[in-house]
Amino acid sequence: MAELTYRDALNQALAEEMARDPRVFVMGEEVARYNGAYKVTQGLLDKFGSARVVDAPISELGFAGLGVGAAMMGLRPVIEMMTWNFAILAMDQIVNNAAKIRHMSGGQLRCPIVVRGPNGAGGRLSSQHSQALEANYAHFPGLIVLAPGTPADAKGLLKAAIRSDSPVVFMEAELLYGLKGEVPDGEHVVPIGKADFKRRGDDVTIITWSRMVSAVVQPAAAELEAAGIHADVIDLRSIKPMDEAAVRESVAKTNRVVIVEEGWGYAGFGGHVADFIQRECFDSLDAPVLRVHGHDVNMGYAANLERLTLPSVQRVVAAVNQVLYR
Amino acid sequence: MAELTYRDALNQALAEEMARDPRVFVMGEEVARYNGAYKVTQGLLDKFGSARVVDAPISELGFAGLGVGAAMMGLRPVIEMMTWNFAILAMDQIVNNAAKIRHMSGGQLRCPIVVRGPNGAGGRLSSQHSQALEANYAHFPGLIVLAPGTPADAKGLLKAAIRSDSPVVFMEAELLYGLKGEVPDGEHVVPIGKADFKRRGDDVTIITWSRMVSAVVQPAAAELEAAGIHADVIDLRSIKPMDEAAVRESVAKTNRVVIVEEGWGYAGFGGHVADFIQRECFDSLDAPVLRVHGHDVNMGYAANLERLTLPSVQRVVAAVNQVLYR
Amino acid sequence: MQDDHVLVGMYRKMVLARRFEEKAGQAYGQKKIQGFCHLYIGQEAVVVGINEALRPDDPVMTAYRDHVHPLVRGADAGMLMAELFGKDTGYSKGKGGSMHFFDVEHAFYGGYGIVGGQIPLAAGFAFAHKYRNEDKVTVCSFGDAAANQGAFHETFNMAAKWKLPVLYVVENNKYGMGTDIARVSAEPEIHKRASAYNMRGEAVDGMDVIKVYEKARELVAWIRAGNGPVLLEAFTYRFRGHSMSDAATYRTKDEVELEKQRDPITKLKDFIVQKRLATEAELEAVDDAQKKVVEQAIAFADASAEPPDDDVFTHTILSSNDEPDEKPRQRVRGATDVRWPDPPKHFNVSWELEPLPSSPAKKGAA
Amino acid sequence: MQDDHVLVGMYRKMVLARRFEEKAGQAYGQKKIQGFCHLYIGQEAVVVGINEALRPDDPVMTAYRDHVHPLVRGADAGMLMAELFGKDTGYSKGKGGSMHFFDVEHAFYGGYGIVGGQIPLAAGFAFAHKYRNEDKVTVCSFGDAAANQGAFHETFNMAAKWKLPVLYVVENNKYGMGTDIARVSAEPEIHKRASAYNMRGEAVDGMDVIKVYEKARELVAWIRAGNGPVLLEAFTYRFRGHSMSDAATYRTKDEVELEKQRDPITKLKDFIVQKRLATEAELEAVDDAQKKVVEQAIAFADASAEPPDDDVFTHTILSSNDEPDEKPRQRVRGATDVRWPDPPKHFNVSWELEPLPSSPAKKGAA
Ligand SMILES: Cc1ncc(C[n+]2csc(CCOP(=O)(O)OP(=O)(O)O)c2C)c(N)n1
Ligand SMILES: Cc1ncc(C[n+]2csc(CCOP(=O)(O)OP(=O)(O)O)c2C)c(N)n1
Ligand SMILES: [Mg+2]
Ligand SMILES: [Mg+2]
Repeated sequence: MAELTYRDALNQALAEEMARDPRVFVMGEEVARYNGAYKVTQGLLDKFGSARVVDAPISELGFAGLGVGAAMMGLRPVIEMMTWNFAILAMDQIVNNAAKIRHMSGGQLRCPIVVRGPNGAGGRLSSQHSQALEANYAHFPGLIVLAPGTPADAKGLLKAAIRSDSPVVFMEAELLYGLKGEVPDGEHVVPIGKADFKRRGDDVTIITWSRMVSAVVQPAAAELEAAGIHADVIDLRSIKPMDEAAVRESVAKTNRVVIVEEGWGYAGFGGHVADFIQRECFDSLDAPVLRVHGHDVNMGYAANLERLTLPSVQRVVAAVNQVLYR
Repeated sequence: MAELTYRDALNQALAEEMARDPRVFVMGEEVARYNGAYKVTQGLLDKFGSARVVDAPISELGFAGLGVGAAMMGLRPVIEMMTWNFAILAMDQIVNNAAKIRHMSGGQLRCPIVVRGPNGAGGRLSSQHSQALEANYAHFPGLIVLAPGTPADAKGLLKAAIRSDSPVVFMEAELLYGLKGEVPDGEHVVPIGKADFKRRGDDVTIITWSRMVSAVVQPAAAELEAAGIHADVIDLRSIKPMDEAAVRESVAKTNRVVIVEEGWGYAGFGGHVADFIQRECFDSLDAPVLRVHGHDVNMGYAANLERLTLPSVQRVVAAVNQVLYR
Repeated sequence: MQDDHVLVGMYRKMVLARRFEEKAGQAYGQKKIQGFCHLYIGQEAVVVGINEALRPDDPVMTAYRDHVHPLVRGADAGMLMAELFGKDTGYSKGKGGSMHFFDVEHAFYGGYGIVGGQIPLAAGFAFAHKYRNEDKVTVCSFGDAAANQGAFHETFNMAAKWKLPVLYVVENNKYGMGTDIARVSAEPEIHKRASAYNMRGEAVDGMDVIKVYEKARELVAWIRAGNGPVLLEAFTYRFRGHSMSDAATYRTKDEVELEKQRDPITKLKDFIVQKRLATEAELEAVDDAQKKVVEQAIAFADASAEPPDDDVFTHTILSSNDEPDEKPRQRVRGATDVRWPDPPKHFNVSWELEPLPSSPAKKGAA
Repeated sequence: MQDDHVLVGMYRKMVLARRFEEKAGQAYGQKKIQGFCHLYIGQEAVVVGINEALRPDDPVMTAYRDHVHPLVRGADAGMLMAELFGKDTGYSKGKGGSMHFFDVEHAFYGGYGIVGGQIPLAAGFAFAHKYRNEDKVTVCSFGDAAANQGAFHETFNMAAKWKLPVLYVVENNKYGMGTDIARVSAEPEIHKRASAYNMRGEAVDGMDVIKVYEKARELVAWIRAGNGPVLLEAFTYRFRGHSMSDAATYRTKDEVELEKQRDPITKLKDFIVQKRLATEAELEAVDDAQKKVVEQAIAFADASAEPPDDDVFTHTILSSNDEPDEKPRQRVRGATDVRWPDPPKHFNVSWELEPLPSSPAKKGAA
């Protein structure tokens, strides 16, 4: 067990999986000689050579599709998108090919690809560069969608993703790359579809994922704790499939839920979670499920506009107080 | 008032708006000489000439972006996507440019574009051609999303869309083009953001939109009526903005809700509606909000697979019975 | 190239293809086939000529006009027809239908419905082969109109830069749906676009199977030798509409009639007979045999059952990595001779995709 | 072209640009500017030379390296700086920041962050002008690496086919972020790709503002005359890293030093002095004046307030069609002379984009 940054945890996962399996290769913009726009692929070119760590042109649609084809031929591509904002250009290959190959071929083929990169706001980057897009991919059958919030999960889930024979959309967060945490050495694989209880409490369930775990929910839960309110904090980690059992179990106990996500509320993934809970835990609920999410607006560049658009500790605390009718 | 098909109602809206305003032009694949892949643009080339009805190459990203630029320069483009499945290739231009121009420019510019075409299953077309994608677009701030379910709304909403100074994603349905209905002549503009009560009843609220209105919900409601169950049927028509007042009003009365959509359930738009209801009408609900949606699978070509994947009258009736605890 | 055997073999395949497509067209009229259905009638020389130049393990893929590509590689005609009928005995268990044929056993990798969407996949195949140091050549067809997709541009740049072993074949049948390619393409001769990537581009008369075969043989050898990708443009023509619902009124009768005089099957037949490589009677026997194959295919498809209802939920995503792949001929016909690709899990990557510059001061000022 | 006035004017603009960017770089170091910030230092000759060949109402757009494009068109330096500082007095009220400058008054239409994303927009601008029978020429810049985006291909095909009046300028500064364009582009001389669309492609030394101006004047006139689009490649170099966070270690010091010897400002200065169009002293006065402009810009931005918190909710979508457009200089400076585009609502579309074929039998067999 070592203390690593989220970035280095991802790097370790890549290096270990590449060493373990020659079929794994990494392709994306600036991943090789530049060692990654966010340095996630640091040192990989030197270790594994230019066929396994490939600098691509700025052709997201093209190299995503190339990855899908390579996966169909038995390789295990890890395609880095510099950010998920740019991957919208590649979405057709991800949702129309990767997600459908097995089905269209009637089970003859599989597509073990991972498409990964940072998702969400990066810090004063304005609207085109600050989008959290997990809901869009979670909507498509045929894809697994992961969004780790800690260094340990970053490593463990990326290893699981690379080993998955189904295609995985892997969403990191630029503002998490510097986050430090304990990361198990070596063979640390986090199962897909398992949530993680970050904190146990009986008063309220707070469900979240990715950057919101450490940036907003944990500080809010600490503040609530100090005020005598004990929260069950669930880090979903896996957006699709979602750990329904963990959610059920917690809601049955607390009867009150707040869902926190960085992205927009309208047709956001939190709505899916809320719908699940109201449907499956209807009789347990003592209050409506509330949501804290990024406002449904384009992100402004100005410091105050960005800060006010994103979820905050206060908004989470307020929502918890509201579901507790305090 | 004349009886028209949904197709001809759209055609009428286009012809009327083009006659009214020279800034309106239509561009897309096969829209001009071929008169439209689904004949929605029939006759327009003859009436308006080749600069106003333009056959584009198969370059969805390119001509969607061209439309955005033309809109910024003061024209009012109507960009036809042969289907929304193909528009995934153009999504970047729709969500990163059209939806953000006004914001990025700090209000200096507006982008009065309509991107329209059929959405959802077309009848035995397998997975790449059978996707209902409204949730994906509804998620992005900056866009209006419309999905008419009747010929009258097709005309009235398309006219409203063309006159809107904000960008509109306009989702038709291939299987609706032949649907007939009464359509008001001339100046018939349906306001954006207003739902339509298709049927009034006190026992249950059924919320739906687009093809599900006539294909599944109306027959189900008739069947329920015969069994003595009276449904309030809400056709949202406008996915974003959504008519929250209509939903509130109905739920306050019926206390039970079923949401019906053609697309996938996971992170689907119905989840958003369910979340809204559980949050805003919590005390009115006597049962969990249930959803009937396309199964979360890729669409098969075989007749039985397609039929079983899509929502059916029986599934709606069963869900209504369930919320009524019958 | 005057190899009787090859010529008669190609003749047989073209006739099989023609008969298959005609019957599929009829079955569509009878509503046994529904949805979209794009026939290849008129274009047979392209696929047959190229296929003849390939090894059986060279992967092939194309767009939605995909019935003939697997058929001439040896796919089971009955199981292809069953797929068109949406039956359980189809190659994709009725999930794919007309646009999504897949026969991995015969290295046919689909059948894609998004115009241009298969172009990057083929580069990925070729990447994998180079990566594993295999000498396969991937062949990827697409239509003239697909050449205006961004995927064409992005992929060709990578394929050329990385010298990927792939033969791109643009089947230029002059139209994309109802639109004459010259109306929407600033460069209607697609192979000329290869120069934008410093890539080899060639053209061939796609109505002449011998010319296609010879050109393909040359190019496939060149690619297999490690020279990089090629864009081959085959000028051809579809005798029918774009799909079953297209009356094709955008073309004049005269135009179509003139093109039909270049029917690739008649042309090869005349050549074979003239050169006395086979007699008319021998060729008629070939014709009859193909008709039977197709009739049996129809009968097989007719007699087959729909997929089980529970198949709605299978194959969208793997239940686990242990879920086996479906081997259609084994499943349906009980075949025991199905070869299935089994790429190595352990190997050495010796490819230097981009050798490092020897010195850091790699370039002076321009 | 030996027009003192023009040359000294271009000198002034290049110096203004350089000083503005240097100060922006400093302000970034002081965290007054955050996020991404891409400087144009070294490339000034491209934007200044082209701008000089344009009418004030010819629309201009570019990627995220966009500070200088509006500045040399006459945008208010203080309001540009305020946008960088995220202040209410910025052109976009602090919503856009460095990557999204917009100054409609001076026909500068953005500032786009998705590589290649502005390329189709410019074709739409040109389409609108042709549609309304206006003789404006749209200018759209992008980087060398953007030429590998599908949008480049799809748009160029349409622009060429429809003869749209647009000048595309590829600012080839040899790198896309850390990647030498020759490493990822099978054709590193981007203008050569124009031939794939039967479109005019040209190259120019982008470190020589006089050459750029002369070439642009020729091309703009050619485009305005209705001959269709042109791709102009300006070979240039950025003296700084890709953005403020890039140390640019992928380039050798030697390389950068050599390039700096081609500094476009020094070059023009030497020329002017040599030809005695102005004295060193006169040019120094110009320098000083620009420094002052930029100092005042900084002071203005510093003194400005953040946007009101409620602005979070404005301008994502129009509240109604009646919502007025923001006119930044009027709002911020109270200017009463703001020209604002007011395209006609009623006009006749006389453009025949694609004349109908005279006879239905428009083509014979090929
Ligand atoms: C991205 C995309 N856009 C549009 C379509 C609809 N469409 C299907 S086939 C076709 C024409 C393609 O023509 P071409 O590439 O020449 O192939 P051909 O049909 O002639 O073989 C079109 C527009 C599609 N399937 N995908
Ligand atoms: C579609 C997309 N992919 C990736 C990026 C990240 N990115 C920003 S600038 C850049 C390099 C662009 O280089 P070039 O086009 O040559 O312009 P330059 O910065 O040299 O002016 C990259 C990869 C992006 N913004 N958009
Ligand atoms: Mg074609
Ligand atoms: Mg560059």
